[in-house]
Amino acid sequence: MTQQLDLRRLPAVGSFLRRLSADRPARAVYVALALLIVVGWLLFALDGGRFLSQENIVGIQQRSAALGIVAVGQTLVILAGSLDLSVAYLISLTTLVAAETMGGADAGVPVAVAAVLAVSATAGLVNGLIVTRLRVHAFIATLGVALVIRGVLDDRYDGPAGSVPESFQHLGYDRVGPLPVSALLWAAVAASAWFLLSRTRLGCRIYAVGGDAEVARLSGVRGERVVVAAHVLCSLCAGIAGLLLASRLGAGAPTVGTDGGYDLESIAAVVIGGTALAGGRGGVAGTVGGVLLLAVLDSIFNQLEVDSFAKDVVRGVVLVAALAIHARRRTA
Amino acid sequence: MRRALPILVVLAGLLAVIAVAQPNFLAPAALLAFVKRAAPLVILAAGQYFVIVSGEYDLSVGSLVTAEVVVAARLLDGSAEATWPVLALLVVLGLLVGLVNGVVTTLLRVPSFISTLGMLLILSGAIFLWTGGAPRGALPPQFRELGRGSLGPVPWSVLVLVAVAAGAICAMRAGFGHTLIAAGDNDRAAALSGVHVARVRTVAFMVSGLSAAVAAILLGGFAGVSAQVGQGLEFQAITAVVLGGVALGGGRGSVVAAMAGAFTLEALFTLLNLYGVSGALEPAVQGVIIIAAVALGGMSLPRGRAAAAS
Amino acid sequence: MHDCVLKMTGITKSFQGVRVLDGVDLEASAGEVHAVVGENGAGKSTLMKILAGAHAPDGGSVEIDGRTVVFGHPVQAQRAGVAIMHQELSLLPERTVAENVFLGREPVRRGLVDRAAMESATAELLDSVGEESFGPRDLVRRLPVARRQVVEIAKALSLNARIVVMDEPTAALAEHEAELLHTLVRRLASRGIAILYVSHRLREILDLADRITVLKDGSRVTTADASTMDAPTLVRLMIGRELDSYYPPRAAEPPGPVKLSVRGGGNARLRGIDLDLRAGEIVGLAGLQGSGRTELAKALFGAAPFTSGEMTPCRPCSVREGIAAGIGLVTEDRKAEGLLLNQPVRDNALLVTRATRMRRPGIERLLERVGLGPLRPTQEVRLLSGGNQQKVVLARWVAAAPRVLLLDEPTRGVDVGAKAAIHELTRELARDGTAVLMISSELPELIGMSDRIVVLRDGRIAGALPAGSTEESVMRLAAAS
Amino acid sequence: MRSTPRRLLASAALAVLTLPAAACTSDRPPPSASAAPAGSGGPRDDRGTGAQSKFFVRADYDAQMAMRRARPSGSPARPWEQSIAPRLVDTTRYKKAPPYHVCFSNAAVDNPWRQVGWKTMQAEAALHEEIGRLTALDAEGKDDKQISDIAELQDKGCDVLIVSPNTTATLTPAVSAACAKVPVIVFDRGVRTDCPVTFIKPIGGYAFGAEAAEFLIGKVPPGGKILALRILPGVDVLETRWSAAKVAFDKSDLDVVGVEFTDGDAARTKSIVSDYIQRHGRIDGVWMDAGATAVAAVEAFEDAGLPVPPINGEDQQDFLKKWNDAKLTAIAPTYPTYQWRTPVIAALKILKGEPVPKAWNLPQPTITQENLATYLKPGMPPLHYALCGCEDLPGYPEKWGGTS
Repeated sequence: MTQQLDLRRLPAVGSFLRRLSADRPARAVYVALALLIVVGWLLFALDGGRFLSQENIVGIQQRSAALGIVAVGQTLVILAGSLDLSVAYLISLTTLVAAETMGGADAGVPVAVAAVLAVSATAGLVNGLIVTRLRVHAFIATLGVALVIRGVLDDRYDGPAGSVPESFQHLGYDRVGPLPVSALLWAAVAASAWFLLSRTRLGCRIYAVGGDAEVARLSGVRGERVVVAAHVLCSLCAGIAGLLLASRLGAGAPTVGTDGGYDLESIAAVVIGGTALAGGRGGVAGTVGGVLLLAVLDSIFNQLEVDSFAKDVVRGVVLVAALAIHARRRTA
Repeated sequence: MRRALPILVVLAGLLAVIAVAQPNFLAPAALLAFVKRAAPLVILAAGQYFVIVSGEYDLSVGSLVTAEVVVAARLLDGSAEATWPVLALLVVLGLLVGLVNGVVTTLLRVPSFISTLGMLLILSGAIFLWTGGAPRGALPPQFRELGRGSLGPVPWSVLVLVAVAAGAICAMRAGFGHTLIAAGDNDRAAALSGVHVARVRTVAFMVSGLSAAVAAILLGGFAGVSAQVGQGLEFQAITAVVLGGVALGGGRGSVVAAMAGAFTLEALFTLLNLYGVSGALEPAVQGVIIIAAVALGGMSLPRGRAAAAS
Repeated sequence: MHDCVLKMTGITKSFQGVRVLDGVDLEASAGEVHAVVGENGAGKSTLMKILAGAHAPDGGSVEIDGRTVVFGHPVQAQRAGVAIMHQELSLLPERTVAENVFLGREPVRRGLVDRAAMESATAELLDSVGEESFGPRDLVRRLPVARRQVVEIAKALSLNARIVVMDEPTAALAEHEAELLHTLVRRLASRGIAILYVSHRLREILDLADRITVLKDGSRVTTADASTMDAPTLVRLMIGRELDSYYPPRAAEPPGPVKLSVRGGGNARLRGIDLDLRAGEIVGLAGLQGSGRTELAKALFGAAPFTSGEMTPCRPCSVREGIAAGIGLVTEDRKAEGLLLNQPVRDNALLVTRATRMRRPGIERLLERVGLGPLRPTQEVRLLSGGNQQKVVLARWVAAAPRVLLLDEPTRGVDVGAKAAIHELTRELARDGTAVLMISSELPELIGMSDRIVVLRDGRIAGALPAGSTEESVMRLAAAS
Repeated sequence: MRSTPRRLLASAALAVLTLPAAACTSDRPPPSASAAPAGSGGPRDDRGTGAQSKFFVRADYDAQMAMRRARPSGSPARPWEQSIAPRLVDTTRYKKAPPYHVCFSNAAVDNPWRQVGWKTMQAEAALHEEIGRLTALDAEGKDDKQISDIAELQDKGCDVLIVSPNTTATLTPAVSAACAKVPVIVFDRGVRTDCPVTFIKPIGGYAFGAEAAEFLIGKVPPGGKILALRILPGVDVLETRWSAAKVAFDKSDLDVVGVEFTDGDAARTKSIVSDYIQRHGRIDGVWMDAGATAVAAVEAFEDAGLPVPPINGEDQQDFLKKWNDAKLTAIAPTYPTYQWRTPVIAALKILKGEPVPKAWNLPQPTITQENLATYLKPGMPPLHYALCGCEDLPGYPEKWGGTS
């Protein structure tokens, strides 16, 4: 009978897609992405390139993997009604932890991965506890933690350090057909986060706490734990991105996170994907779309050899326009 | 004033510690030099305060400062004649950027974190697109007088700071200030009492833009044209304001406290430098102190309110 | 009816020294619809909140199925089988129906949320209450308000609640929507659930309830079978006192010129409003919750303007135009729409005059005028008592010397002394030539204060009554259908 | 009301927190990046220059010191084609018929030096008809993006790949991978592989740092107080400059009173110099690892009403103009932007099968009082680099932001 009910209420076709985008706002970003791909294809054709060439597709994936992983983590904290500005420095720190622990030896890889995850989980825990226990606004709390990590970096490192064994570099460079391993890693992280949000209690509670902390409390949800968990998961994502970058770079680099602008760019990708900055609405599907949108934009910029300053202008306009459109759709 | 008391106590303490390490610090000349150095950040913090107390953020001030300096250099190109018109233009540019920030935030309902982040990207890109990647031209001595010169023993920038501070305090005491705080505290109630919430918030962004213009004139004057002049100033300004006990989310805190917060931050830099915590560990100490300050500030608030603010 | 599920005995509760409940007894049996009625401030909501674990009682005991229970948190009450449907719905609009129903108790299989189980269980729950217009995967945001209540009910059912508390469930519903809800309530009762039903709509109570408990001033007046009751009796029991004499005397002179006039005013919630407010006159606006009283006040003020019809001095007024034309509104929800909680008294009291750049009166004299003379203007408003907070809001409008003042529940949550002061002030303003429209759910107050009473029902004006009308006549107009 | 004492308490706590934070860090050994303690009471080693940078490589240092005295081959009028002690490698296997598709992976164009260089390279490429197309990707200072860019360029049908790496260590794997497919030319910063056909660079950072330090040692009387200003730690090309200067200062009688990081920020530089003037009464010489903020340092002395001590800058016009106008005792070692022309020239040589030096060391002129006038170019923007070698290129000076 239940089956019948489901069939009656939801057409079987599209039900999977619909569930995938439990965050409906994600649709807008995919429409935009599709349009951009068409535009890109046209521009490439005019410019004498092939947009859908394997190289370009691989390039788009390679460029978006690290940002994508961080943005997935950022999605979790933003959905929970918080924010993380410390990811960029944390990424730098974790590349160094990874490369130094490995020290170029294969044997070091498992230890290094464990160390990176431990370091990043600790950072997330600290972020989460400062936000919930000390009740410091997430903006200031994570900015403060970012400064602390920066101090550690400045104090201990003055350039790339450590080295990553060949075996670990497969993570950053290998690919399966048109799919780079890094993109598969990103896909795995995104899928896990999607799974977490839609299929675990923690996921449901992240939405609840971000949506209305009081309603969540009345339903017996312990909001503080949820926020801390979201911060830990976000930092773990930053740690994974750090591992990926370490494997790409072959070493740890104290500025790779900030050079990449992973803090503000990940937030931008999340909100372009339709997740509300205030929390409680949105999801990973939108974020993946947001990251891909930025990556396709980059790919077009690359093909047209656009000046980096013009890129910034376009990115700024895209960001504001995307949010204005989301705001309109909300009220319409 | 009462709300500014805690941060003033901290500031006095820091200045005392600096004076212990460097006894001549409290001499008028050294103190004036300190105020002169702090002036741009204090002015930016005052501007940022208006935005924060109305319940928003302005992340665009740093790149606006850079843009202003670069525009001035390119337009003036080392010649003095156009100094006054260009100064006026910089002020207009600052107001205009604030206006756009405000309109996008209030009318298009884009969260200010994002609208001003977008503005940051647009400004830093557009300005170098215009100058071809690096600053061009130069700032003539006449332009630089405000940031570099002094009237008798008192640097011009200190006088500008005094004027800005007086203006900010007056504005906050006037009807505008009260409606601004009202909008930040409870925008619904304010709107139902006849406050034009969108307008006062937009004006707050314009004040912030204006403060960035003034800070740019002082910074450009102090050190000349550079592409890095505004880097990171937005976070410093926000930090200073929050350090002054002003709550993110709006409606709480005074402009005097925000400016005192900026002085405190500058004093902290000086102190760390003086004790040899130069470079490396400075950010770490800064980070810990900011979190601690805000956490302690939050302790005196009732539970519910502080939880809502996070 | 013999299966007593709930037994509350001698419940006592005070807030800041004011006794809100005084030894109240209440019991409910399985399968019973037990209505709790009383005027505003009679203590109904507090009693229900104690039952739901949101407040702890100062004295008395709660027994469920014969066992004494003590709740420290709403979740404990839920576990014990008590579900409450709040006046303000506690749902997450961005989540699906199923997610809301199972929030905090998501079914888990092998460590994962079993969505299929959750959705099919929700579907069954919806089915069992005959709900077909939406499914478990729909977003709550997309549902009309009436349907959201069904979600709350489904949630209560999913808790296997033995006792369901419904606090004014039909307040925001139109007539036909309320009918649907009644069907639902009966169905729940037929499953053996005890339902505590709080409502102001007497007719619906008489139709729906098996037993009725009447509260007055924090005490129980009676509990009786609904079949033995009729509306006049109920009203008499609820009010149960002579019209108090402490209301300030009405104006001696006839009202002055029309200060505000509406003809055929309508919008999404209102239809065909014809209304004149005259200088020196206090018009009482009566109506059940959800009848459109607040909406009318906001339409007159310009916060949610009329979209059709004619209005002078301006139509459609924006808030600022309204204020400029001399219209003021004291909102119903003081905290959300009235006060700047973190600001001092002075800034709150001068907000309107500052925002509209009117000439400002001296703060001392202003506070004196509204009876806040001894208060320091620098004191933060959030630290004041409810009565003083309300006086601060009033001061804001007194400062603006409005020609028309709209008061939406001006004495809600205010102690007796402050109430009298507010009444006095209101009459004084009228005497000085202000046209006053006063909304109140407390009929004695409305009747005591008003020179004329306009009754609203379902967004329309149901009729007008002269000064000194009886509560029964007002109720009859307001509740008739 | 109740909150006031608590706030005071909070402030007091904050003050207490601040003190030990400052106090307990004051006796730390200076951080590895050799930032010397600035406080007069702080501990310091004999020279105040701190520990030697871990970037210091003795052999490279010695090689560069030798090159400073060497005579480059080729025409002195075209220094970008000159090379010092070239060891030519055969390139006939790369020989191809034009038109050529030249690809360039650029680390960034985020500072004036790279801006001038990039414009110079574009102009150089435009000179040659054999170059059918120049495809350039800007990594915007991101290592990860540059790695992707290099991979992407390999598939764009490039005949030769020029790389200006963002960092040395991290770009090595990507460059190694590219070597297998196309001839690679690396310039400015190197990579840790010798697979590129040629690596182009001026003599290098040690030479820069030593040149400036030796000038100060010559001009400042013994015992004079030197302030060393560095942009930021950890950048190899800058670390080498300081480490060579440190070697020189350690051997001298000069007292290095401070080594400070300026972040390349003019305002910060000026503040730091003012602080040192105030703290030490006078500063007798200023060493800088880059010229961008030299003018700000000079102004700090001017604003304090003091004569400007011997100082070094770089070949940026604002410094040269200041030097000339204020009659400074100064020197400007350079890291010439004309090196951006060389990779294009090298690319053509390689594709034509002509031999190129494996390590193409360009001469690295120093601007002194004697030749200052030749490098002073009124009409060029203040941040223009005099040694762009671009004066003979089409579009000069407008393309570089100047006026003729």
